[in-house]
Amino acid sequence: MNELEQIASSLGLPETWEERNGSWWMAPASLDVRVMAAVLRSHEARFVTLTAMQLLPDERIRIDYHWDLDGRLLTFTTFAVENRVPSIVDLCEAADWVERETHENFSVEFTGRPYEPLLLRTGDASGLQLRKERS
Amino acid sequence: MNVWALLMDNLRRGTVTLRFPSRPPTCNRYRGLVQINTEPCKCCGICALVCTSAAITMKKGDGKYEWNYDAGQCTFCGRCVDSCALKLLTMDSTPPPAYETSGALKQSHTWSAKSVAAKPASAPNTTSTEGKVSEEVPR
Amino acid sequence: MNLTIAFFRLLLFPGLLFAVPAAWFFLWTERKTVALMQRRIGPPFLQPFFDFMKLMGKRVPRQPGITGALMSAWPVFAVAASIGALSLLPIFPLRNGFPGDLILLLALLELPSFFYIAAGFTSRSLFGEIGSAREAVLSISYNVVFLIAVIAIAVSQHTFRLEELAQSSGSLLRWIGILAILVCIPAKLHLNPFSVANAEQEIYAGPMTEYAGAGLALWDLSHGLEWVAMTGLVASLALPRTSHWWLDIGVFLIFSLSVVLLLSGLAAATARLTIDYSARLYWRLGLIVAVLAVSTALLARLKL
Amino acid sequence: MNLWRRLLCLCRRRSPWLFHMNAGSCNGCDIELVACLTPRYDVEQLGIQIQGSPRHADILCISGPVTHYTLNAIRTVYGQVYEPKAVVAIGSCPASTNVFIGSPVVEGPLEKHIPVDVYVPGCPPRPDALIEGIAKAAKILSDRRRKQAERKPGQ
Amino acid sequence: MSYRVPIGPYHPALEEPYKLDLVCEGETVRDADLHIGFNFRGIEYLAERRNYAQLIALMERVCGICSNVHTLSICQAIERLAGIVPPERALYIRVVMAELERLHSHILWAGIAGKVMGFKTMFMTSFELRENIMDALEAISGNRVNYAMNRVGGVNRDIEDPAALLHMIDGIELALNRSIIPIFTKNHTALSRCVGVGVLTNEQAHSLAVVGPTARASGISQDIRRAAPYAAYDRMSFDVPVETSGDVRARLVVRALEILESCKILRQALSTMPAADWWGSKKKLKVPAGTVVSRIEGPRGEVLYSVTADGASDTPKRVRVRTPTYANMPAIRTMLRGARLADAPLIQASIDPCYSCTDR
Repeated sequence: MNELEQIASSLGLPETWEERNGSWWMAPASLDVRVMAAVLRSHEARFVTLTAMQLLPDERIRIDYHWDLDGRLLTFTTFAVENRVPSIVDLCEAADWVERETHENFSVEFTGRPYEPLLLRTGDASGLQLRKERS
Repeated sequence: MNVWALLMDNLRRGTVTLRFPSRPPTCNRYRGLVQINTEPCKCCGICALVCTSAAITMKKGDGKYEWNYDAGQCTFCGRCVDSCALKLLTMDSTPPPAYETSGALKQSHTWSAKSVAAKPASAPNTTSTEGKVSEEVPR
Repeated sequence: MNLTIAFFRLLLFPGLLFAVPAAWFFLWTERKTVALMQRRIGPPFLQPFFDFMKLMGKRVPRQPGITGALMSAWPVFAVAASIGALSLLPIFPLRNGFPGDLILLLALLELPSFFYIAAGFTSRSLFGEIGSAREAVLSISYNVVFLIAVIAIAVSQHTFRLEELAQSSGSLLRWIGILAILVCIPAKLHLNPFSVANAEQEIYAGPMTEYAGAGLALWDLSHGLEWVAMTGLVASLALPRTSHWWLDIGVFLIFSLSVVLLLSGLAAATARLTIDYSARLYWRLGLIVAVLAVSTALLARLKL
Repeated sequence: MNLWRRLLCLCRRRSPWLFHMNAGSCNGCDIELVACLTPRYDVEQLGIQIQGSPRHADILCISGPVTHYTLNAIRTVYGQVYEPKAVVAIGSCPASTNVFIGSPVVEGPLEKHIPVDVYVPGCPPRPDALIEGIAKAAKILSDRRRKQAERKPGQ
Repeated sequence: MSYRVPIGPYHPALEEPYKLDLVCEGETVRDADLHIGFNFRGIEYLAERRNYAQLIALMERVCGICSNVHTLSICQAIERLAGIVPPERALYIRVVMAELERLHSHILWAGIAGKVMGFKTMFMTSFELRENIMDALEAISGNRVNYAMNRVGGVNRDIEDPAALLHMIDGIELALNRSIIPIFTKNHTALSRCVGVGVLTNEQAHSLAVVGPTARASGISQDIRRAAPYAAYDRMSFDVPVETSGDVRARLVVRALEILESCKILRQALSTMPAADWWGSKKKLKVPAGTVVSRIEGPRGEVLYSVTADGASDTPKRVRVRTPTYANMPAIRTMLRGARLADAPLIQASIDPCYSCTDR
């Protein structure tokens, strides 16, 4: 378990890990996504996916980063500051597709990366919005 | 066993194909078309609530209950049969027949609310399927 | 070889009237054998005929891009070439062919694959071009073995007349030549280890992708006729000549059928090879057969 | 000429070639159609073959709830299959968008876009039900005139 | 000169529509780019408008081959959120259904790989063998493909006669060891199509974060059933086959060994299954607010479900589905670089793609 504390300390986060429903959650007040990606890649963690959700209309989009550290599922919860999140594509190649899909579903701006339409959504303006205002 | 031995073995064991008109038997748990025994039904609507593809729709109006079932819309998942409290829905154990005009397998039953209140839940009698079920499976 | 006999052979016995049903029969045998080897029932007996007639009945609209005059001519040429090759086979009727008819037979056997390649390019579909390029590479590689084997047999018998070839007694070199021809047949007929040109999974139907209706029917027919022509060539080279003509035909049919069964078994037992692997295989095989055949032929020639 | 017409109709019924199109299906129906080729059902006994290109096919088998991105592909392929042709809708999805009812990306039942001849209900239908549907479509196909008047969708 | 070969939406080698544009020079592929989205049905959009009973039937239709994977994962997620523990026998039945589905999915893949390789006989033999499993599945659940076995808090049906199932499993294992595995791994023509084709090295597999048999064939020993056991997997003893060469043959061998492992697990599950009640909780489902993540090991790899509920309405607020093919598909581009055009369909089939899973 010390590896988890190691990660939390190297990220300089005051919060502690919380084990809930079989996986480890961390909801830091402010989190530099790129530092998180670099630290976890150095720990040989595997990037599983990121979940974007918007529970109430015109509320900030919440993004959960899921990582798999040899069997344990770690989830970092962050919020997109005015729809803008730094991209981690150059650090972790596996995040490419899911960032493009989240951009199309929630029009969240992943800064610092090129965009081609991932899912064949050329017709629709910015894809099928899962945002609450749209539906 | 290499490929040639497999081929010779196949030739020796003969074919396993079913000649066209005959079909493999279905077990009694097979989930085919949904049938309803309308007599004791109190139109609680749980089957319409549980149906994920809106195949079953119920209407209650001025003493009349109406139960509509569209086989084209149905996904044969069996949730309605399991969730019916009075166990009035059953599923055919034979595969539904192919049909040519859309909506051919639609079923709709209307019965008056009074008949339900008067008669206790007697033995399920033969259901009157007014809906047009397409003709016998062509052989 | 006057005109009437030529027409008789072209239209009646080894030609049209016998060849087309034989082609359908061979196609049916191949599909049925493969099916039975996979524990399936397989198609009914008249299936190739049904396929042919149904395709004839299709209404193919005249689109300039797809059904140009040249494009619909290729299958007709292919069928004609195969029937021409068939009529030259030294089987039943008056058997005095002309000197050098073996060379004409080889030419007519090569024409269908040439038309196949041309059809791929004229159909202007990308998959047609890829299929034709593959067919060209494949025909270069298997023709080396095929032509050398036939020439070696001809040289060892000092004759290019099919008639004398059919009569002469078997020698070791003759059997090696026949074996080499048998090895080339799967590539020529697009059978499974070398069904690279019309690889359904990779490039749709290769050169025949754009064909539909009558064109496709004729291509299937020419494929069947190639079956009959190749097995006929092998049978006429390998079989001893008997006195009665009907015995000849019976032995010819039985031998061709056994060749078909053998090749269908090979088709069922192997996966499809890639184009470069099969080309390498034939070139390696080709060199051995070439050296062997030419050297024995020359030795035989020098000794006499 | 009646004999020629009857012969053509017989051959059309005995050699129906299929082209399968997946219009956004969950591949349950596609695998059941592939299972029809296999030894236990073996559609080749009816002369049925699954062809690689729509030009070679007579019957167009479509499965899936016609998603927005496969709609124009369906229309073009329907045009590429030459007359006389038939359309078989496999499973409940093309008949009525099945469980995906209400999704903005699903373009509704197939009959809104191309005329459908035979519906095979089921999610997924069993391979033997599929073969029965295709055999029915082959029978319909054989009665069609060679010069098919272009049928309007939904007829 | 290089030209673009579109292995287009509708191609005989593809079971489902997706576009693979190959940039080739002659017969070798230089680069490939993928276009997906043809099977996009907006399931995550629909999931927010279905109540918990309908949600499970909807999630079953995400993919036709691994339908049980999706229902099991969503049921486990909701059970963790609502704090419901299914009865012991229901956990065992879930393990049996999951392994039966892995059996038929892997044998299906062996058949499709044989078909794409041009090896029609192995396609027919594999599917003939698979029919036995489909009959067993239909006998248990009533439908060959969508079993509708899982329910929040338990299962819908019981497995009445495990003896017939055990007999079928012995038949499957015998046939596999006798004909399918030896032929696929020793036949020269099949080997020439599989060895050294579509190689994914260990580093590439790590950086692309591939999952399931594709990762295990490139030397990454990763299996959610052992790392984070769910249902009754912690009471099963099985080992995880790993190959290191990372080509199509390695994936074939890994899947073949996994089939044999599944048979082993099925025998253990069926023999030690407790004879308790399997229906589970009867009271109405009450889902509190919160977010839960549940992962299981599907035939193609790790499936992740993230369910968020707000505790008030009876429909979930957000259901996120991350399917294994979504992680494996970008790896196709690296495998295709430098491959032969003839091998492109086989390489994209070797990761056992399921596009309806990818597009949701």
